[in-house]
Amino acid sequence: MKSINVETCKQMIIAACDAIIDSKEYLTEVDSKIGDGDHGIGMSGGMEKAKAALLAKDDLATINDVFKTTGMQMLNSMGGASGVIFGSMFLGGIKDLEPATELDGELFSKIISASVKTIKLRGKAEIGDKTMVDALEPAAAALEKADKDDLTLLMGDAAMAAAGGVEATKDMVAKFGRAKSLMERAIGFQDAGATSVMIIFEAMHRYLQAQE
Amino acid sequence: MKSINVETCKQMIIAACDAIIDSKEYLTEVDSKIGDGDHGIGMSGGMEKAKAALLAKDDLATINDVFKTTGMQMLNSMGGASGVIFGSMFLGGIKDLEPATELDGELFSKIISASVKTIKLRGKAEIGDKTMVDALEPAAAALEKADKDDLTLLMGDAAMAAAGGVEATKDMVAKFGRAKSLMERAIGFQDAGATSVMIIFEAMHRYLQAQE
Amino acid sequence: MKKIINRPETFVKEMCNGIVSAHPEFEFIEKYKIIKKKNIDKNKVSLISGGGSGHEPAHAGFVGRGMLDAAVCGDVFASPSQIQVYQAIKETASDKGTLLIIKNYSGDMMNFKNAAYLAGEDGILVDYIKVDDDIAVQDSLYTVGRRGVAGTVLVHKIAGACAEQGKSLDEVKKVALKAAQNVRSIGFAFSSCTVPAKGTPTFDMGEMEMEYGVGIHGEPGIKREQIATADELALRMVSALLEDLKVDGSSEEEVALLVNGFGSTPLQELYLLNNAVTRELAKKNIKINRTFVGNYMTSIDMMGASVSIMKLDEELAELLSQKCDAPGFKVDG
Amino acid sequence: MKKIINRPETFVKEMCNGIVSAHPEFEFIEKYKIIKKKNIDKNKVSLISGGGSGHEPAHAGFVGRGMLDAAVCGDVFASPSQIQVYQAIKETASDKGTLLIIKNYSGDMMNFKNAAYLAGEDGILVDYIKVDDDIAVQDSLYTVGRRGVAGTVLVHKIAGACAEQGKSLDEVKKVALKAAQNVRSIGFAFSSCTVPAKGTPTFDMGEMEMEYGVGIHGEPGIKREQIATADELALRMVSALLEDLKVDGSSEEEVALLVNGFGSTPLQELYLLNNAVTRELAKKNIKINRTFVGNYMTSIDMMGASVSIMKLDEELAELLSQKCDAPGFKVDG
Ligand SMILES: Nc1ncnc2c1ncn2[C@@H]1O[C@H](COP(=O)(O)OP(=O)(O)O)[C@@H](O)[C@H]1O
Ligand SMILES: Nc1ncnc2c1ncn2[C@@H]1O[C@H](COP(=O)(O)OP(=O)(O)O)[C@@H](O)[C@H]1O
Ligand SMILES: [Mg+2]
Ligand SMILES: [Mg+2]
Ligand SMILES: [Mg+2]
Ligand SMILES: [Mg+2]
Repeated sequence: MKSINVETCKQMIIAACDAIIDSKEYLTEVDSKIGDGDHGIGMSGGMEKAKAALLAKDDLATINDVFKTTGMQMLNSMGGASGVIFGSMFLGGIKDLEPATELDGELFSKIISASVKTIKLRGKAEIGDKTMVDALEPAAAALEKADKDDLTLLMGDAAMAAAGGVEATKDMVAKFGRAKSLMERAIGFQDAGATSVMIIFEAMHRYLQAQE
Repeated sequence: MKSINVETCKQMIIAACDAIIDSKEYLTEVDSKIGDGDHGIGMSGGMEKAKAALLAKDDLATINDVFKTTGMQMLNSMGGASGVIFGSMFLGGIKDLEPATELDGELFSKIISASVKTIKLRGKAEIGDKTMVDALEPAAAALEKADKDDLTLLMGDAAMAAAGGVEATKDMVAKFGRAKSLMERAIGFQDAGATSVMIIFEAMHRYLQAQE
Repeated sequence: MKKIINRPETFVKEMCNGIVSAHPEFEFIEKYKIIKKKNIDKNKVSLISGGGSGHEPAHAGFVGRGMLDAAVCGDVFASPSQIQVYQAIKETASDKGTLLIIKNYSGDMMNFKNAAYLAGEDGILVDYIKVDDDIAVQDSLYTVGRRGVAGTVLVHKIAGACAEQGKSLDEVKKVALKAAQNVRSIGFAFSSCTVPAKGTPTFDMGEMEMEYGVGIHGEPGIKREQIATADELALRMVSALLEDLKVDGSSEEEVALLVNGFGSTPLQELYLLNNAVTRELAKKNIKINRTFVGNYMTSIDMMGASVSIMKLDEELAELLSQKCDAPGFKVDG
Repeated sequence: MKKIINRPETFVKEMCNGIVSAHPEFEFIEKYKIIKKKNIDKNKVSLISGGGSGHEPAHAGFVGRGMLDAAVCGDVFASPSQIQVYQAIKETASDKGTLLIIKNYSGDMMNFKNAAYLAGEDGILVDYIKVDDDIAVQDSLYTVGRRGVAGTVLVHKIAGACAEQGKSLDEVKKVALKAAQNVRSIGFAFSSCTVPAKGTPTFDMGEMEMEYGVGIHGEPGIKREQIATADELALRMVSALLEDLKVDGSSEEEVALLVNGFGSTPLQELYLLNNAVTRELAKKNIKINRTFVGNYMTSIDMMGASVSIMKLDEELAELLSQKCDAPGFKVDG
C-alpha cells in the first residue's frame, strides 16, 4: 500500500491500541522485573481512553487529528512517565505539521522523526539509556532509510528495528525511570517502554498487511 | 516413697520446671490452635525464673517456702492469665498452711485442693469451661481418693487424672481465655493450660519414681 | 520470620526504649516496663492502661495530654503482671486517685484487679473499669463477657479528657463507664500474626480465606469464610454494630467512628474501608460526629481491620472533641 | 490478592473519598483527583505535592495547617498527569504564588514541570523544587540524579512552616531547597508490594532475603542480601547517611530523624529500629533535635523501612518545631 486515508489511519491506530490493551499483562510482567510493575496497567488504560476517543469522533478530518486525539488522551489520562512520553510520541510528530489527509511513507517517517526529537527533549534520554527511545529511534532511522513507496513494507522495517532495539535494551543499565537505581542488576531484562513501542509498530504493520 | 523432705520437694518442683521448659514448643503449638500461641513462651519463661530462684536459695526451710518461691516467681514474672493462675496453683495451696518440713500424700492432697479453690475464686472458671481447672480439679479429686501412704503412687494417680482432664477439654467450648470467642470451633482441641497441669504432674511423678 | 528485630527475648524492652527516645516527654521504668509521663499532674485523676505488647501504638502511644498517664507493657500478648501494674499505680499516684482502664481478658482483669487491691492496701485511691466492646461473640451460655478491643481507644480518649478537666475519680469513672457501655467493635483478618518468640504465624489461611470476628491477639475468629469485598464487609459490620448498639438512625444521636488497622494493612485500604463504612452509615441516616482512621489497636502484623462505633450523647461528644496530644492519637479541638 | 478492596479500577477514587470523609476540612475534586484544603489562604504561598498513589499517608495526609495546601493523586505508582497538576495549581492559587514539591522521578518531574509551565502561561506565579534524598545509588555515570523518597516529608514540613509565616515564594523556595539539600534517606525491604491492578507481588523474595536500597514503588533495591538484624541495619544505614551528609559529630549540628515504615511493617518494629538508630547516632555524638517514627511514605504493603536524616541549622530547626496539623503529620510546637 502506498498510502492510507484518515479513516484507515484511525483504524490502524486503534489496532495499535488493541494490541497494547491485549498486552497489558505481558507489559506488566516486563515492568515487574526491573520497574514497579505498572507499565501494562498505565499503557492499556491510556490506550483504552485513546481508542474510545477515536471511536467517538466521526469528524476527524486530518491525519493530524488522529495523532492529536490519541496523544492528548494519553497525556491527560495516563499520568506517569509513560503518559508524557507516549503522549509525546503521538503529539510531538504533528506539532509543526501542515494538515494532511493522506498518510504515506514520507509523511510517516517525518512524523516519527519529529516524535523522537520531542521525546528526547522532554525526557532527556538518549540511545543506550534503556528507555523507549532505544526502540523508537531505531524505528525512526529505519523509516528514514526505507523505500517510501510502500507504507506496509516500511512499517515492517520500523517494527523490525524497534524489536531490535528492545533486544538491545537487555544489555543496558538504565539511566531513567524506576530501573535506574538497579544499576547492573537491570542487565538481562528488556525495557518496558521499548517493548510498548515494538508492540505498537508491530500492530500497525499487521493491520496494514491485512488491508492489502 | 511415703514422704519427701524440703530438698527433695525442691528438686521435684525443679523437675516440673524443666518439663515445662522442654515443652515450650509443644505448649505453644497447642495454644496456637485456639488461643494466641504464647502459652509455652509464658509458662517456660515463668518456670525458668522459678527454677533459678529455687536454685539460688539454699535456705529454704519448709515445704511452704518451696511452693511460695515457685508461685511468687510465676505470679510476678510471667504476667498473662497463666501468671496469675499458675502462680495461684503454687501459692493458693500454702496460704493457710502451717510450716511443714516433710511432704507426704496427705499434705500434698491438702495443698492441691486448696490450690483448686483459690484458682476457682480468682479465675471464676468451673469444671467444663475448658481451662486448666479441668485438669487440676480431677487431679485434686484423685489425690483425695488415693491411698495417702505412697506419695509416688498417689502422684501417678494425679497425673493420670490430669491427663484425663486434658482429654476431656477437647470436647468442650471455652468460657475463659482467648479461646472463648471460638465457640464450637474450639471443639476437638485440648486446652493449653490443662496441658501444662498434666505436664507438671507427670514430671513430678517421674521424678519420684526415679528416686525409689 | 522476617522482622526488624535483634532477639525475641529483648524485643519488648528495645521497642519501649525506641518509643521513649522518640518521645522525650516520656519516661521508661525498665524494671517494670512502665511508660509514663515524665511529669505527673497530682491535681488530676491518673489514668493507666496497658496489657500485652503487640498492639502498638496501644498502649504507650496513648500516653499524653488528655489521654493516659502511664501504660504498663506486658510481654507480647501477655498481660503485665500484678507487680508491674502495682508499680505503675504507685509511680503515677495523684491526689485525685487513679483509674485503671482494662480490656476484658482473663489475664488483664486478674492482674490489674490484683494490682488495684495491692495499691489500695497501701492507701492509694484506685478504681477500675473494664471495656468489653467486641461483638463477635454474642453473650451466651459459653462466655463470661465480651473481649475488649479497639473501642478501648475511644474510652481512653473520653476518660482522658474528663480527667484533664480536673474531675474527681468518681466522675471520671462514671463517664469512662458510659463510654465503654456505648462503644462496639467488630473485626476481620486476612492473615494471622507472627509472635516474635514463636517465629511462625499463629494460624494459616488460604489465599481466598478470611477470619471474621477476630480479637487482637492473632487468635482465630468466630468463623472462617471466603474473603469479601470492602463494601460487603462494611455493610455486614455496620449492620451488626448498629443492631447491637440499638441505633437505627431515627433519633438525632451522633456516633464516633474508628476504623482500625491490625498492623499490616496499609492506610490506603483503611481509608477505602472508611469510604464504604461511611456510606453505610449515611444510608442509615446516622450522623458521624468524628472519624478516626489508622492503626490504633493492632495485632502485631496481622492483615485486617476492625470498625468501632460509639454512640455519643452531648457529654461524650464534648469530651471527644477536647484537645488531646498523644503520639498515637491526636485531636486538635 | 488479599486486600480491603472492591475493584482495582475504582481503588484510588474510593480511597480518596475515604480520606475526605474522615477529614471534613478537606475537599476532593474527583475529576482531577485533587485533595485540597477547603479554605485556601490567599495570603500565604500555596504548597502542592503529590505523585502516584500507594504512598499513603503521602501525600493527602500531609495537607493541613503548616504543611501542604493540596495533594494531587495519580494512579497507583503513576505520577498524576499534567492536567491534574495544572488544575490543582489553579484551584489553590494564592496571591503569593505556588510552590510545587516534586520527588525526583521521570514521571513526576515531567508532569509537574509541564503543569507549572501551563499555569505560568495563565499568569499564575508558580515555581518548584525537586527532592532527591535517596542515597541508595551514588551519583554515577548511569543515573540522572537520585530518587526522591521519605525525606520529602520533612521538606513538606519545613516549607509548610515557612509558608505559614507569610513568607514570599522566593523565601519559601529557598528554605525548601535548603531542606531538600540537607536530607538523605536509605531503605530496605523484606517483601515487595502488591499493586492492586496487578494482584500479585512485583517480585518474590526468599524467606531469608532482603532488598537493600529500595525506592518506594516496590521496585527491587540495589542489592539482594541475607536479612540482617535491626542493629546491623541501623549501623549500616546511619553510617551511610552521615557519610553522605558529611556529618561526623564534631560540630554542634543537630539532626532530625525520620524512621519510616513502608506500609506493612508494624509500629513495634519501627520503634525497635528507632532504638537502634538512636543508639548509633548517640555513639557518634550526634544530637537529635526531633524524631518521627511511623508510616509516612509507604510503598503500598511492602515490609521494610527507611531512615532519613536531615542536618539542621537554626532556621531549619525552628521551622521544624512550628506547630503543624495534618492527618498524617502533627507537630505540637
Ligand atoms: N526520561 C524518559 N525518557 C524516555 N522514556 C522514559 C523516560 N522515563 C521513563 N521512560 C519509559 O517509561 C517506561 C516506564 O513506564 P511506566 O512503567 O508506565 O512508568 P513509571 O516508570 O512511572 O512506572 C520505561 O520503561 C521507559 O521506557
Ligand atoms: N479464668 C481462668 N481460670 C482458669 N484458667 C484460665 C483462665 N483463663 C485462662 N486460663 C488458662 O490459661 C491458659 C492460657 O494461658 P496463656 O496462653 O499463657 O495466657 P493468655 O490467654 O493470656 O495468652 C488457658 O489455656 C487456660 O487453661
Ligand atoms: Mg512502571
Ligand atoms: Mg495464650
Ligand atoms: Mg497471651
Ligand atoms: Mg509507575
